[in-house]
Amino acid sequence: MVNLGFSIGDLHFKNPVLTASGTFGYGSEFEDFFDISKLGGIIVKGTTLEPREGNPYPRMAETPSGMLNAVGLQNKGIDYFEKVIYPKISLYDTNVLLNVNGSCIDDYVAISERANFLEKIPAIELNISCPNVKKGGMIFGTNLSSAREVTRAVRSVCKKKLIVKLSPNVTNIVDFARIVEQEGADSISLINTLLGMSVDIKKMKPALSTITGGLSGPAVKPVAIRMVWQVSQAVKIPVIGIGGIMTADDALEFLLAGASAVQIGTASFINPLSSVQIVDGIENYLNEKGFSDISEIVGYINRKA
Amino acid sequence: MVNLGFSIGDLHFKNPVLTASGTFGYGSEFEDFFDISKLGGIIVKGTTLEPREGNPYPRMAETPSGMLNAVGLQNKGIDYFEKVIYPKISLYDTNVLLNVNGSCIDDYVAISERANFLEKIPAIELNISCPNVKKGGMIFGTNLSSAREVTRAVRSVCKKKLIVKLSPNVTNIVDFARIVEQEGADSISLINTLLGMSVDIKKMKPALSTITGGLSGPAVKPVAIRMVWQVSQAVKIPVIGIGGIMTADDALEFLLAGASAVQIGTASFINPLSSVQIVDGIENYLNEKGFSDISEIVGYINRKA
Amino acid sequence: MAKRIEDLKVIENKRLTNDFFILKLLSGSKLPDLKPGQFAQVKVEGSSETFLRRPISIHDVDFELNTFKLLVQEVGKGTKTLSKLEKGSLLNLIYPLGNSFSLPDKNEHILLVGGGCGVAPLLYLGKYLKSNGYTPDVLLGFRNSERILEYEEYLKIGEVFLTTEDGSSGETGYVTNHSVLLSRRFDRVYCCGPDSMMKAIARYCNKNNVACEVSLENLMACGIGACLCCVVDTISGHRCTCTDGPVFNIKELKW
Amino acid sequence: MAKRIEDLKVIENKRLTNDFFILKLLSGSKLPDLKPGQFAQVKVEGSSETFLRRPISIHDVDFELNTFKLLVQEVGKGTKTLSKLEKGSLLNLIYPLGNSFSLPDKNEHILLVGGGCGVAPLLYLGKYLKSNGYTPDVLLGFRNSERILEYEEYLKIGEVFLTTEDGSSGETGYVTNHSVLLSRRFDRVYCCGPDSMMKAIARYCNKNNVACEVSLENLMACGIGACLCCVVDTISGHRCTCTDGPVFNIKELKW
Ligand SMILES: Cc1cc2nc3c(=O)[nH]c(=O)nc-3n(C[C@H](O)[C@H](O)[C@H](O)COP(=O)(O)OP(=O)(O)OC[C@H]3O[C@@H](n4cnc5c(N)ncnc54)[C@H](O)[C@@H]3O)c2cc1C
Ligand SMILES: Cc1cc2nc3c(=O)[nH]c(=O)nc-3n(C[C@H](O)[C@H](O)[C@H](O)COP(=O)(O)OP(=O)(O)OC[C@H]3O[C@@H](n4cnc5c(N)ncnc54)[C@H](O)[C@@H]3O)c2cc1C
Ligand SMILES: Cc1cc2nc3c(=O)[nH]c(=O)nc-3n(C[C@H](O)[C@H](O)[C@H](O)COP(=O)(O)O)c2cc1C
Ligand SMILES: Cc1cc2nc3c(=O)[nH]c(=O)nc-3n(C[C@H](O)[C@H](O)[C@H](O)COP(=O)(O)O)c2cc1C
Ligand code: FES
Ligand code: FES
Repeated sequence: MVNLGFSIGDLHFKNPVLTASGTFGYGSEFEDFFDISKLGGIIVKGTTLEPREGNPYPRMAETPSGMLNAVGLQNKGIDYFEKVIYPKISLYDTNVLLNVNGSCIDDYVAISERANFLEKIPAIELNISCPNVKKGGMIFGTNLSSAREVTRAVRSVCKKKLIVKLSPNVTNIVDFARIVEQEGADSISLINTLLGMSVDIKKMKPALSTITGGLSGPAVKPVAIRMVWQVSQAVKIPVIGIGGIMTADDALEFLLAGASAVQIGTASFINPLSSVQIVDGIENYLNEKGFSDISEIVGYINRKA
Repeated sequence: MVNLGFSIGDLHFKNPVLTASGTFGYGSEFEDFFDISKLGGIIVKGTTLEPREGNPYPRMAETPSGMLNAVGLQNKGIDYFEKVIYPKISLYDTNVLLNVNGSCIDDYVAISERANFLEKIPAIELNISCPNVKKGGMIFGTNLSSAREVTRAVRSVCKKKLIVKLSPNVTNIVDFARIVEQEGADSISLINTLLGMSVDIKKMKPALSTITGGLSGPAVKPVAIRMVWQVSQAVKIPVIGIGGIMTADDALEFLLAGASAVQIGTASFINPLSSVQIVDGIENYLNEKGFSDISEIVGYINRKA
Repeated sequence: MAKRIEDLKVIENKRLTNDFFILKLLSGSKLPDLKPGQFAQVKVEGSSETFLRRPISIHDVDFELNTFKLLVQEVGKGTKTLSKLEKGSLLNLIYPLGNSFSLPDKNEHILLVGGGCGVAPLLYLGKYLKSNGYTPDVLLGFRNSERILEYEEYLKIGEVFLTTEDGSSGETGYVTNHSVLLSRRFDRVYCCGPDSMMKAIARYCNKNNVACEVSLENLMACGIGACLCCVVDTISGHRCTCTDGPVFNIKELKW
Repeated sequence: MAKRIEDLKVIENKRLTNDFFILKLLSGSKLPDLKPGQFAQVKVEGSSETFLRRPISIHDVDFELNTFKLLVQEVGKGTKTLSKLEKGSLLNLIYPLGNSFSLPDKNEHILLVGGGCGVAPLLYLGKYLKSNGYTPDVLLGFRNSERILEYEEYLKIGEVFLTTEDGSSGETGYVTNHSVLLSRRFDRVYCCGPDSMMKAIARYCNKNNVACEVSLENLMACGIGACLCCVVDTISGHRCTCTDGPVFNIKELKW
């Protein structure tokens, strides 16, 4: 039996496979397919203080080995989450994490405070990298002092483990990682979507109502692995790799490059079973290669360098 | 008959399809397949003052809808180019452009001065965005003041048209575009490759000898279109779009988003005829849509906004 | 009904017209309770240009043989690949997805209206209504007589009225021009087709105070309510076509 | 010889062993002058995971019928898709690519050494030599007797010596362990196989002052000298396997 567990501080995850925010709904959408509790964790939809309608349709475009989305944080707000979603979701025997979003620092702080009262939520993921909202989101994740400020403000109120989710749309990802680590983040997750765009040449107009949107899927995987590799060498806190992971082989690339865990996003749209199959695939790999603990392969490619 | 021509200042191109540096050799590699003179232009391999061996093998990895390369500007140097390549290549009845590279500003200046003597080369493309060399390259393209300095220095000696090729690995591409325009660039080309990475999970080591490399191919297309759209609205000089163009439909996305012309890169590896087929495809589209001049569709998506 | 992900066997791939074909699929186990209006998310294998699944309606079901049909129009890369599927190959589906048409009240006079590939969900709906004691009228619109789909099948359901844009069969024009809309009084209309057609029918129904449900098409990534990409504007805000739809009462829509 | 890009017809797809198969391709026009050692860049259609072409050696040629063969080992996504190609389907190739084995001097005693899928270019080379008046010896190495490829074909060329790693046929061990290397004196060796095998043979040849050419495998993007991805370290610096190779004299290599 290999040990697949990993930890953020004293918070234990039974395996290193989580589902990425905005791609797994609230878990219930996938209950027909498999037992959600088999996952290391699930990160729920991006949540804001107030309900949001998101961006106008069309919000999605298919691209080579990927997709663009411009959902724009549609959600029913933290009140609804607390009343309707939380009671159901806290029954899962796995870590359920809240992905928190805001238009300004006060929003982020307020929602993080609310999260403190949700006993069964052991950690929040601070999304400073959503490319699909006019205010907030990626603006925090692409400016060093804003990233510092919002992390500091949230850290000062947040009693949960704090994961900060970084934007890949920056010149130097390591700078952002170091800053959020300095400000007390317990973990870093990356990448959120790359800012992209697609044109409908028949209609001669942008494919998305918002013109630009967030690129996800296998297309972004090489960029994501590169950033995970850079960041994991620069910080001491665990790094969670995200971006284009479709199979266990993909997940293993991230782990070998330095990620302590991974999140599965777009893959769940194409194969709803992918996350749980990746758990099994990682276990098989460790068995075949003769490792007994997942930590033995984390950052393996750097060891011999 | 539709007019496919476009111009950079007084330099005319017969059509808006060029081949991207480093992906089309010196043209002769493709002579068996089609008549090179049918293209709007060809941009030769990245050239440096001294011969270079480039990076160790392996230098290539396939990725979803794309590839990583770490060639690292292997070339035989400007002397060899002048003596052996130039006489042959100047026979093509199309614009042949030199892609110039250096480790420091002096290098860039020296090679640009040499280019002044090459009568049949009407323009140079200043590559400040190669991610695969330790010195120079992308370092210039990801730092605003370096980008300014090198453009200024080259502009002051360069008697040819000057195209500056930008790196996509930056937070704000528009800043770079504005700066090189201010410093006298006649045109901007983008994008060069995205910095990416891939891991060989069987061998448990990076797929490339250099660990990271440059991502090209359809995977990067949405990012490239987005940047072309942003830049073409911010500058007055013509923008040349590059990144993942495989078909005329892809090229048209760039043109509609604001590119005055395009470069075909990785596509030529898979279909050596792609560049010339794209010329035809663009012409067909204009005919079908009832346009008589390519300029009518450049930036079309912005006109109605 | 629980959604499932399953490899189904293609037991028939029949070309109907130049661009329409029918796939008949066999399940290895007992079919779930498929309802009219529901759809499947179809994985297009071996096509480097289709990354996401493609939503396709349930066209006809045989619960005894555990088979059902998809009626597909070849419009792009994915549907082209599907059109080439050989008998015996496997097709991976997530199904059944979405809500379904609501059943009419007793004794209502019903009209099914379909155009182009919008006829897909209406055949199963018609058969379902028929087996529940209704005899709906059917109004179908096509571009020309060569593009008429499955006319005989609809004849089994009820009286069939036709329009073609060029007048090569039935009345000339769009479905909304058909005289039956004036000559008969309907209590309920079920409609599926191009947006413009559904909107026109919605106007007719609103004007004449006829209950009306339409089945919407929309760009989908997941098809199961997880991505929120497939929204439609309703009087209660953005709703997902894949879970709150694809069938909507026109009173809910901001049309 | 001019390179061309062409859709060739698959007229046979024959499974040899568990993981090897042969594709026989028919050209619609007269074949170009294919030389032993040359290869083709094969486009793998309908595979979403193979973006680049795959380099495969010319295995055997029939200039009269305008057909040639590829001997392929199924190792990954691309070759798996190729293994499923049906008779009659089209395969897009860029060919002929690369240099070729150089012809021996008169009266030289020649040995062909191949291992695993490295036997692919050697069959055509052997037949070519034979038709030019040579009778080369052939030394082939496989993992076990079940993995022996095309033994009968090589018998037509000359005397064939075998090794298997498990001793199930021929001598036990690697090709470099075979007694013929001691018992006979060769003037020239042509070798293709796994790197480790080629390096061992190169050592043997260097030691015994035997001329030797090897055919290298390498990761390729373009196959035509345009990308500079496929370099190998030679005494004159980085050279492209696709244009300066795939055949190299071992004296040029930094082995
Ligand atoms: C609930 C639902 C049920 C459907 N039922 C059927 C059916 O029974 N039979 C049938 O033939 N088609 C049906 N469709 C439409 C079908 O999903 C699209 O035609 C298909 O996805 C196109 O795929 P493609 O790869 O061939 O085209 P692409 O190459 O992806 O695109 C070709 C064109 O089709 C448009 N398109 C792509 N996806 C969709 C989509 N999801 N909805 C509408 N337009 C789209 C594109 O904008 C483009 O103009 C249904 C759609 C939905 C949402
Ligand atoms: C000049 C030349 C001639 C060749 N001739 C033949 C031949 O006649 N028959 C044959 O079966 N194979 C031949 N090969 C090897 C063949 O190209 C690879 O096996 C093939 O590209 C693998 O594709 P795949 O998609 O199946 O594997 P992938 O899924 O891409 O990879 C599977 C494994 O194969 C390795 N691999 C991938 N590409 C290559 C490559 N170009 N060279 C070596 N290893 C690779 C990968 O590293 C990986 O470990 C030749 C290669 C070269 C360079
Ligand atoms: C439709 C969609 C919605 C998303 N919504 C959110 C969100 O609400 N919050 C967030 O932090 N990330 C969101 N993301 C980003 C993903 O969590 C993930 O970082 C990204 O998609 C890259 O991973 P992938 O390539 O595996 O999908 C969303 C992505 C998609 C495709
Ligand atoms: C193998 C390879 C070598 C390249 N060499 C150069 C180079 O020497 N100079 C340069 O400016 N860009 C170079 N590039 C970048 C391309 O010109 C182009 O900007 C990039 O590949 C994106 O376009 P594509 O997706 O169409 O390939 C190279 C790209 C590849 C794949
Ligand atoms: S398609 Fe994902 S929510 Fe409807
Ligand atoms: S594969 Fe491109 S140069 Fe050899």
